[in-house]
Amino acid sequence: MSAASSSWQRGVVRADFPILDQAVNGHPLVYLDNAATSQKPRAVIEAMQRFYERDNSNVHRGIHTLSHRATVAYEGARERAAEFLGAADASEIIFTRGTTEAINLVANSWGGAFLREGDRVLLTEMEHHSNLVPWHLLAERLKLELLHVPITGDDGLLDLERVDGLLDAGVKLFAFTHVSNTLGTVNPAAELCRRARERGIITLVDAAQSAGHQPVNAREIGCDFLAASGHKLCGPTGIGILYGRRDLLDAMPPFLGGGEMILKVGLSASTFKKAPQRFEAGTPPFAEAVGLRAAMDYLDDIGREAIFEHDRELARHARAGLADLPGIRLLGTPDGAGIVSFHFDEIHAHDIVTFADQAGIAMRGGHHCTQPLMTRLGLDSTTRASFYFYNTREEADRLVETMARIHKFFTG
Amino acid sequence: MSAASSSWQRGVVRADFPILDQAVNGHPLVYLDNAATSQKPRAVIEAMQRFYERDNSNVHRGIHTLSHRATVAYEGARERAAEFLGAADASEIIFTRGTTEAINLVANSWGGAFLREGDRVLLTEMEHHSNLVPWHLLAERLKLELLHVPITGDDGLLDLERVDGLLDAGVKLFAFTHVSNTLGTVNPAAELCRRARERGIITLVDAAQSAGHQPVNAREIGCDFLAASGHKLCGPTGIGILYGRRDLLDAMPPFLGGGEMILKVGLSASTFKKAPQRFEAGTPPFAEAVGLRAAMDYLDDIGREAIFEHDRELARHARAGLADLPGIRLLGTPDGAGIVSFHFDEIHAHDIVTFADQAGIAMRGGHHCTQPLMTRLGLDSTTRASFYFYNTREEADRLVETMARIHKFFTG
Amino acid sequence: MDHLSELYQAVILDHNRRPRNFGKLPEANRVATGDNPSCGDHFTVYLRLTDDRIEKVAFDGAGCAISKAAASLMTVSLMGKSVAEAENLFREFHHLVTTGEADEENLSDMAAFAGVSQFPARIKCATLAWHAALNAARGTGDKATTEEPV
Amino acid sequence: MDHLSELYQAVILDHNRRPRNFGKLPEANRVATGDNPSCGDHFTVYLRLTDDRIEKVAFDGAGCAISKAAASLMTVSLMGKSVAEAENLFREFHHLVTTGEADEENLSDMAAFAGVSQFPARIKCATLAWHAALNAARGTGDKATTEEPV
Ligand SMILES: Cc1ncc(COP(=O)(O)O)c(C=O)c1O
Ligand SMILES: Cc1ncc(COP(=O)(O)O)c(C=O)c1O
Repeated sequence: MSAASSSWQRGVVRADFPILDQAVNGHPLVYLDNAATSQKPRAVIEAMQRFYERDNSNVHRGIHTLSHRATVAYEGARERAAEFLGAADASEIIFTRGTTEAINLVANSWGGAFLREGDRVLLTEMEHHSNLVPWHLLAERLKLELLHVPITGDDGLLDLERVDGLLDAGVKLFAFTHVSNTLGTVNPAAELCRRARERGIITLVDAAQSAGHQPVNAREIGCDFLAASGHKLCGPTGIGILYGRRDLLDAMPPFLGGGEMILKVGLSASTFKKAPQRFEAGTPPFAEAVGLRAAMDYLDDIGREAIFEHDRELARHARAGLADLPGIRLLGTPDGAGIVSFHFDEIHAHDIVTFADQAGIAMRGGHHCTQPLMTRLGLDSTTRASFYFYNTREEADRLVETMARIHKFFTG
Repeated sequence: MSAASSSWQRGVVRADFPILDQAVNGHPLVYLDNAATSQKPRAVIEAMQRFYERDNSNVHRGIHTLSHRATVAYEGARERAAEFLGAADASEIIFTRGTTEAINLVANSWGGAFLREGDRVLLTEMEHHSNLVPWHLLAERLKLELLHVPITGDDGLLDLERVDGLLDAGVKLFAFTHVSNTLGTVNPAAELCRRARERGIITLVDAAQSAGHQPVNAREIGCDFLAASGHKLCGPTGIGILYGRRDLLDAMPPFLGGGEMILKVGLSASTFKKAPQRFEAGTPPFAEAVGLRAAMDYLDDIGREAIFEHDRELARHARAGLADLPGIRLLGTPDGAGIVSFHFDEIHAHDIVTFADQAGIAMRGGHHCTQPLMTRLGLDSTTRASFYFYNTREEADRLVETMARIHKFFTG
Repeated sequence: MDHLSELYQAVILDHNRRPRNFGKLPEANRVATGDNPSCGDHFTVYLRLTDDRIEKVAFDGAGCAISKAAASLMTVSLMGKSVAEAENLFREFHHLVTTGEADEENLSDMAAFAGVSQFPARIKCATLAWHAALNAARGTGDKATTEEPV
Repeated sequence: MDHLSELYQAVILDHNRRPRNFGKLPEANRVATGDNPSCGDHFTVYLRLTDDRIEKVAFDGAGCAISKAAASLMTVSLMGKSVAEAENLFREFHHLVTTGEADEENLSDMAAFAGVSQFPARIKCATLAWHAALNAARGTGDKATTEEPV
């Protein structure tokens, strides 16, 4: 591991996160709900604060000094995002509210223009609702058929042997998650995109769980679209990123209409700018872009390889400890990302989460916005611990001890 | 005027705005670009900072302590917004990215479900692109016809005598701006909504320019929908508000699909929650909601009546001074809001704005996202000064002096 | 762990482990379901209603300890009540779980749910089966979800 | 006001007030327009091109002092140039307005635009007519807008 990673393991990075330094229900906070949203380092909070205190002004439309500063900051964030996600050019980066809006943008704009009745869209059984519902809505409107790559079992791996056959069944678009938010499965995105590309099938990668946790390079993955959320990668809420291949974006009709995205507006018709402006109607989240940029700098300073190794090492450690508890059902594989999901036969996830919260541990229990996956696993809910680089081995130990106590409390 | 207003005139409120205390191009900043975006008081910046440092967690999905705090903060902001805009209930408030997304939501969801080929939508000649382009896109998709209430001339008033006739021409929806961002015209929203309501026509009020500048009460106005942007009312970017009458919202299909807005998701179909959740797919801008709430509190502490009087008083004062300059064409009426737009025969708005910026004055020149209005006025662009409660009479004087100097520079 | 033992009182743990009136009710003439979409809890409540009186009540489904015990204790307390009495009892129960204040005489064993008021995120759990039961009793046939305003 | 007098040099104010080659060109065989959607500036550039040489050039339209003077000075400098020379000249001009550094011999009067580099928001203005002219010369017929990548 790099020098950086060993220093953050000694707790240096924790000092960058004011929120971690608090007691919850009388215990030091152990924040293990990172798959829902990450915490923010001081550098991100202060970048936005500084922006509001010195440079705030609407972007693009103005030529006075503050407006110019704001525009430079906003477009600088776009360039940084292009680099962060491996886009060929900043014009391939569209700022959205988050992953959800990014996927809806593709479904509405690309899907609305290029899909026809009877066309098929391939998803997987492990998708987040945000990569299911937009396609449900589109399928209903256009009468599309949705197919799903199955998972192999509790290990939560995609059944790769089924992929080619499904792709060959007349599929036009293949949208899948890079990392499962429930199981931690890391899907072989480049391999999946290669198979789709060979067949001329457009791909969308939901990188909500990967972009801040491991190196993600859209060109290396070879996808056509990729979506991510700022708030899950140490950035603010209210901003997300859609990467889209330039030639695809240029061929797509607008998504929302409004200021900033037009060339000429008459009373009854309008013409539109090129990407990315075409897809950014209205005042964009420019202060959030400043925060997001600080977050990307912060993460790359630590190094996303190191983060990935750290997260999954904690997850493996927690897994090993949890495996000894009676009646536990561990989901996903030890090779996954820093996410551990599990189920106790006789204890409901909500009771576990409430109990853990009383011990200062923040976790999530429920379907994690993956109801079809739950159905597939025959479960209503799981309990999930999701790690990030500021979590420690001691925190993973506290998780295991607390789960042991809970088990005793409810069954003993 | 209230005690509050006299104290902020003595410069007390200025101290709340760190950004105003700076020199631009060697001169104290005079920020007169408030119609594009407002500046943020320390209370707003710090509310978000505090949230990120203590309570940050994703909303709704979690039951641990931080998640509960974040949910209470987010839903508390919704209740505050309901009060701020005169909604009957918090469930009538949907958080969007801004006015633009709010109008697109209505166009797509309500318009998509309830408008049919040949239906007519009434707009006005003074609309912002954000209240034009969504209707252009919808009109093209559904083959609607768009009508426009004309303005009477340079005074920029709606031709009220034409409204009834236009409404009677088979109009299903009437969408208009409360205050013109280019001219400062304050439209008689309640009267316009009354006329529409008598005919069973649905109304949408674009309150982007009014919500932070004067008391705005959706129930008193009697509109069906009302849209506003946080960043124009001392709040952060990345958040806006759509007010919608509960019974209308309940009948509307989803806009975007994703997490948070569903009841049940299967592999190929989903069912949806009621409003407002149905319209808030994905992680919402919850930290921004905390900032927005602080902004609403801040504004109502000062009092929106007082703000309105202050803004328009400065505009009247500036108008009176500018009127003496040779070759100037003043647009709008002295009875308008705190916005002054003007044009010099021989000097282009961009040259004026660049010159003013060198004197530390931030203004805007261009079409202000109202191209059809520009066409109607026979102009390519205007120069616009827009005031807010932290601006002073001295700043209005500096504007007038600087315009006099510019005029001499280019023509003398 | 004080709050916790208040939340998970012995009677709650007991009803969670051995829920009463659990299962279908073949002679039911009113049925309604209750869902909590955020955690997947789901219950069905079966009523035998005669002349506005609840003669028999049962439930099945799955959920957390709080929601299951609340459903179980509810079935015990509803047996033999009129619909109006059921509505009143729910009002008291709702008051209890939101404020922690109980009128113990009416609520009897259900007073054990006072601790829920310390856990605002769990109030939905305690009331889920109740919403279903009242929908069934009122004959509205609506599906209760925790997303509906209480 | 130092930066300002650098930006608005006498030659620029003069070309703004009395633009050269302003108006349509009836004998033009190439025409292209340039728009700046954010401020409404719009110009049309007319070229008479013979054997890859610009024999005549004119423009009309409306815009700010910078864009209008730049268009006017451009027409003067393009007269008689080959398309390749025009492309080179634009590269130098672009270098000038973005960096402030000039090779005065080629640019002659256009060196007055060095001050634009201090006003990044105005670079678009200075180059608008140039984009239209080059589109016309290349015969791509595209509409130039300031939104296109340079
Ligand atoms: C009247 C009016 N409507 C709509 C908008 C769009 O608001 P936003 O860009 O915040 O979506 C604006 C501001 O630019 C406006 O002035
Ligand atoms: C895999 C995955 N996709 C999509 C989303 C949606 O992201 P957001 O809510 O930020 O739009 C999430 C997070 O909730 C996720 O984990």
